[in-house]
Amino acid sequence: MIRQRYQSIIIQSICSLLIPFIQLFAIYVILHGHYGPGGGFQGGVLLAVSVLLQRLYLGKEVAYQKFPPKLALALGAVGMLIFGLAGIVPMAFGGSFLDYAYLPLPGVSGAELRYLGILIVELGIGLAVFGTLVLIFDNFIGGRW
Amino acid sequence: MSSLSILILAPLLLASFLATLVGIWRLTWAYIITIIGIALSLAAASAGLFRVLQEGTLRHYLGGWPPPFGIEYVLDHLSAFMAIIIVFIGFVIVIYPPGAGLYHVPRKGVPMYGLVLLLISGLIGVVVTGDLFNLFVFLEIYSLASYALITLGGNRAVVASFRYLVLGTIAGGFYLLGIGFIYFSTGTLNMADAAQLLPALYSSPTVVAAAALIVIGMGIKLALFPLHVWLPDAHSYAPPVIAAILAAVQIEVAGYVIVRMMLTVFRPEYFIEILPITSAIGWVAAAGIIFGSLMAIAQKDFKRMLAYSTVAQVAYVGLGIGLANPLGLIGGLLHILNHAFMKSCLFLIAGGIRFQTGLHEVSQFAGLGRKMPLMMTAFTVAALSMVGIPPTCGFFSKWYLILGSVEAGNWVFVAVILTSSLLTAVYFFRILEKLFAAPPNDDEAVTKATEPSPKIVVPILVLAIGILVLGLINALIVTRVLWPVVALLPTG
Amino acid sequence: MIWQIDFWLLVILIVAAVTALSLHDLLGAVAALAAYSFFVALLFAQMGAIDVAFVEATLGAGITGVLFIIALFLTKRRTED
Amino acid sequence: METYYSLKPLLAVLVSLLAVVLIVIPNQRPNVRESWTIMAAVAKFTIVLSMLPSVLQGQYPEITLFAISPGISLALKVDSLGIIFGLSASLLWVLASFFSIGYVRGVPEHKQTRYFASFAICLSATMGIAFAANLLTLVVFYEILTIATYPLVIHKETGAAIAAGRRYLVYLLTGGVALLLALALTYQISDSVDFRAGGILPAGIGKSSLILLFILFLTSFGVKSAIMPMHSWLPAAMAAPTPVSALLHAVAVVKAGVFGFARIIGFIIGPGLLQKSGMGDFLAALTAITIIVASLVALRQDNLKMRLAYSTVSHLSYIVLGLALFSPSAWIGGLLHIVNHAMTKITLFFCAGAIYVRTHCQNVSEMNGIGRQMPITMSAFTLASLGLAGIPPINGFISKWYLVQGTLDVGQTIYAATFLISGLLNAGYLMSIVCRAFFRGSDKFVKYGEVSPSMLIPLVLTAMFSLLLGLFPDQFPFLFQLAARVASNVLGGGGP
Amino acid sequence: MVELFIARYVYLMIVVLLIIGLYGMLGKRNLLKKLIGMNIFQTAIFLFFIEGATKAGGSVPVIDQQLGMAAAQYVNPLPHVLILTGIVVGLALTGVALAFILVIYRAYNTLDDKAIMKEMSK
Amino acid sequence: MKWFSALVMVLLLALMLYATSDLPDHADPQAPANTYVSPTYIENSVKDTHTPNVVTAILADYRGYDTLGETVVIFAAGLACALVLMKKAGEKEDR
Repeated sequence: MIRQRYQSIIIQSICSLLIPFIQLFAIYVILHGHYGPGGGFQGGVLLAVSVLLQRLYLGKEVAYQKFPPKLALALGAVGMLIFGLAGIVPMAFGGSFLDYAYLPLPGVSGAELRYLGILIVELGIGLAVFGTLVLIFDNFIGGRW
Repeated sequence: MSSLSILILAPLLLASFLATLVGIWRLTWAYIITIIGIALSLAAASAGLFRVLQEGTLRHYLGGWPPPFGIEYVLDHLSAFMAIIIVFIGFVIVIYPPGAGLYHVPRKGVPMYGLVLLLISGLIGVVVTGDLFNLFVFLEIYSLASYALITLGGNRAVVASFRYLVLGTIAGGFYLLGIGFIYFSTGTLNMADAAQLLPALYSSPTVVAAAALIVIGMGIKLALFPLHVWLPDAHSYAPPVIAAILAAVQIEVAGYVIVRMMLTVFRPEYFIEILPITSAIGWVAAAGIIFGSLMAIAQKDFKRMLAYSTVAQVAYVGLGIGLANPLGLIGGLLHILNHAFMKSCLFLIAGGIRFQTGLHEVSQFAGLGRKMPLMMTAFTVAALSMVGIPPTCGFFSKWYLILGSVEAGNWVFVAVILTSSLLTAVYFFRILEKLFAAPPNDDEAVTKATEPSPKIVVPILVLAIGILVLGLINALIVTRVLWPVVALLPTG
Repeated sequence: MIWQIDFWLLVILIVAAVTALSLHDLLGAVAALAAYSFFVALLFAQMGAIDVAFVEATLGAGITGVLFIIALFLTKRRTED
Repeated sequence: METYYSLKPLLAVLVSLLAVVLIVIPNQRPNVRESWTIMAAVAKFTIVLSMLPSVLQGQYPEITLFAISPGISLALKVDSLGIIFGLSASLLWVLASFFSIGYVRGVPEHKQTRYFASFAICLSATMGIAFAANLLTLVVFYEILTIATYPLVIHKETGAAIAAGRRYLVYLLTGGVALLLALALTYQISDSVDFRAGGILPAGIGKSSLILLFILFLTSFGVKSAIMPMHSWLPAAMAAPTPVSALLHAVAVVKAGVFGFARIIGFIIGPGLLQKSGMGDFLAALTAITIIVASLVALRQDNLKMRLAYSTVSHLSYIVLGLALFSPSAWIGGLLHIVNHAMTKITLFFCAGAIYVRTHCQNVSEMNGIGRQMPITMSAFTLASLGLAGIPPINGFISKWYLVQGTLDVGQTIYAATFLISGLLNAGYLMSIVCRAFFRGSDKFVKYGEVSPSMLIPLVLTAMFSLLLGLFPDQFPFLFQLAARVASNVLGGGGP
Repeated sequence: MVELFIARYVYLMIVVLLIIGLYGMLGKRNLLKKLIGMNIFQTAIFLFFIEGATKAGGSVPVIDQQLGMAAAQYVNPLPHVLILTGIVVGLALTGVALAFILVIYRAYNTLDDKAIMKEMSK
Repeated sequence: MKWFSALVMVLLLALMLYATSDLPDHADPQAPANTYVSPTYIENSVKDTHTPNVVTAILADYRGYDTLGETVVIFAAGLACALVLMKKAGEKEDR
């Protein structure tokens, strides 16, 4: 379906300009989740969209070199691992599963620690969603490993 | 507070992430991690069962937030019982060689191990959670994983899986609506908390509809007749290992949810007296038992026959729920355990036969009994257990179900159970006759057949021995594990 | 909170849903579905659930639509029902 | 009547299961395999015999293994009734093992490992039935027996054998589910399934549930003891090899059914309740009809084994009729007939097997003059025939005597007449064979001689036993003692 | 009457949507149409939850220091969380189902349920 | 099939109408859902987690485990798509 580079130079340049901004916005959305609408899911989706856009205008071959499909799966798994570890690490320090108050971060405690815990988890979610959506997309357009 | 309940689940989840990650580069490592993860989980589940037997219910507040604000994990007798069945069957499934268990191993097995682990962890999550919505999430996890795994059986399996997905989504949607009604009536999602608040609202149409929606949704998942339409295709086209775990534990988990709703969230009296839910389930299940058995007799393909047999066997669980007295429910719950062992054993045997000879139709099996004595002995044990011959475990679930039906004075159920024993005997002895007595056909597949490698035979034998052992120790299971579960039910 | 907004949005939703199901051109149906999702997102926002609205707009209307369209390109566009 | 803890009942059951393992392992070496069979048989008989003295003194060995269902244990107890059955079955296994070896090598049969293994399982199950201390244990072993017999029935793997196997399964599994339901009902009604002389059902039980329970028991045990109209599997199952027919269809399987009746009538329902509800009369009538009809049918059979099968059908009903009369003498007669019929009938089957191995001849009409070629075999046959017909010096006479006496005790002369008529019919269908064998000439059998000793000796031994039991009943007082004690316990309402 | 209508109409319309979705899943033969129906069905359930979370006079559940922390000031946030989960689950299901559709089309060259059945029974 | 699905829909319609008849009114502040558990989140989220967005606080902390499950769902979907659509060796690149 998406074989080669999209031929129109306008679209190419607009997309290549747009992508960093989308990614920046995505990261903002992830980090801003504490204060307003946003968070891991939305940010992850936006990140994925940026990569999808790249796939679309660069064509599969080039885009796969820039962002290999394996990396998507790896990122997804890493995101899940971050989330899982955020759950399991507090248990090693005497808390419940996902009890951020027991995260072993020196210098912060109580609500601050929970704040950070939420941030970590949101990052994990973002990575996982990002990786997984790119993975789904790659598989749909017939990607190879 | 005890972390054992989450420790059953956490290794599975972490192992699935890790297995996916390392599987991108080295498939062997993924396999090793899978086995380690599930072994750890098995250890935790065993420890959990022992702790529960000694100390009673174990609770774990996830995130440290007490219910009803946070999510609670509850490991009581029922969930510990289910958890150990699930993990044990999962363990056997995982150590069964993929070459025999799947028709073709994906070129890179990366997603497969992860999905198998997610399937098992989803089932565990449903079983140990004490939160209504959390249950939904894990329900979807295991459903999604099973949809995907069924497709390993080829193109037909994909179609079957798609239909299962559509129906499964309806089931999930109904469940979600049901808990929505409960939530908006009570304001809580915690099961124990809802159980406190619901009695005041029992006459409310909303709560009635919630109960009905949840039971219908779970009835679809449980493949309760006439909602079973997805099951025969899905289970017969799925590769044997996957069919084994689906038939053995995946659908029974839906039965668990109904039991949980009946015992914990709503009071049993509500399901029995105020709403005629249990008797409806019972009658539907009775019809399903007969229907499934008859359809199984009509099948030529071995796995398809097993799939229809699952429709019948799962209805035994439904019948146990329908009886709603202690002995009947014990029979139903015990049948979950027994059926898990019997059906997974049979599906693994189907896989072994197909791997070794390429045969899948019953009529072609003539003469295999001599060629694969060990496998066929295991098959005989499992078949006898399905028929309900003592001292195999299958006898005892029927025994309790009959006791329950007699106690309830429900002679139709008694007749159904007894009739279905005979019908089951028809379709299993037909195969036994073929295997051992019929003149072997000259098919090259049969004449050249040999006993498969120990890797295939050992898991099957473990299950077959398990069938016998469970039969002998069933009193222990019933008195120690299941009596506390059904103690809530009204007797007589 | 003006109830008429909710009401008309819901009416639009029903129209969009029926359209999505009745169109014989699948691309049109998918477009109707995307519109439906978008209006659902609007309704969510109107009901005070901005987070959900955001997710519905990105996931429901965005990604789902994209996936549907890819699937459409790889299969058939017309249908008998 | 005391019980004491002993491992022996368990050993008696397990020894043949152990033999199964040992039989299966040396798959390709017949001698090793068969020596295991013999050793297990001898060991089993020794164990059972060693329990006899204490049982005679009223000390019952008992072992409770573990709870198999809450409140019900898997328990074995050797009481007077059980040891009668156990003793005869285990003794005859020894002889049948020797005979089997001769038979399977003489024919020769295929799949001998499966054959011997199933045989051993059957005997385990039979011992379990004999020594079961409660109904659930009995049911467990009963079903095992049903299933383990199936491979023996279909052993020949011909179309007829498979059809017979199907019929066997249909009948026996139906009986099995009826038994399961009866078990559940019993448990529900009386909260216990332990055997107790005089019955465990509460006296206040409703009549309809009593009748239902009885009908269920009648279906389940009636199938196995081939009471008409549930008998048709037994003649069909004669498709099995002859030693199987001999042991299983004269001793183990069908006698398990009869033994089940003894347990049900005496130890579960209780004679009192049965009599009161009229079900006893019903059972007696049914069995009386079976006796006569089966004898008549037997007369018309040309196939020797079929003729013997119908004879078995008839004689099983003797025993059940005896049990259903509720008179001590009839009970004693019935219980003695378990042993006596086993001895004589197994002799007849052995003879049929010997004839088959030697001449491949199955039909009575072809047996003219065979007596001159196989004199020992046919002498034993004659002896056993006389015994079955109830001619005095042979053991069959004794049990029949008591049975008739029992009918007269309770004033049921019609049943006395039944026994006498059936005796005549017996003589008719069996002695006609003897006549053909000895007094009709034929040159067909000139070249045949006697069978090999491993077959000949067992059949001579069983014939001699029949004769000894008949000639010197005083030398075997324990049988009478045991039967009399069971009768007095059950009917007198005494202890266990 | 109008009061009652205002109090109830959202539920009614959501039920209508639910039924439309269910019709799409069960009554339509084209697999993609079934999926569209599935999306409508799920969204109707989500709407039901969000509708239940509304509160007269409640605002967006982001704590505003000026508004204070009184619970009555904000709409109920819990259903929002549940529905976030629900939407993601719905996307996951749709994605997987679309993947199935691609495979089915490759194998049978049609998306019509009946035609596929016919092909399969061959 | 047609009449069956029609029947199912009619039954569901009846059930839903029956059920909704007793639900709390639209936007009722006194509804149980609005008064029982959720106020605690609103009142405590800033104190407990320093997160003004209550939805995020619930999503990632109070009910973080649900979110783990939800992320696992989408992860599973990714794996499922990979499993279903993964090309076997030697297969054509595209349709």
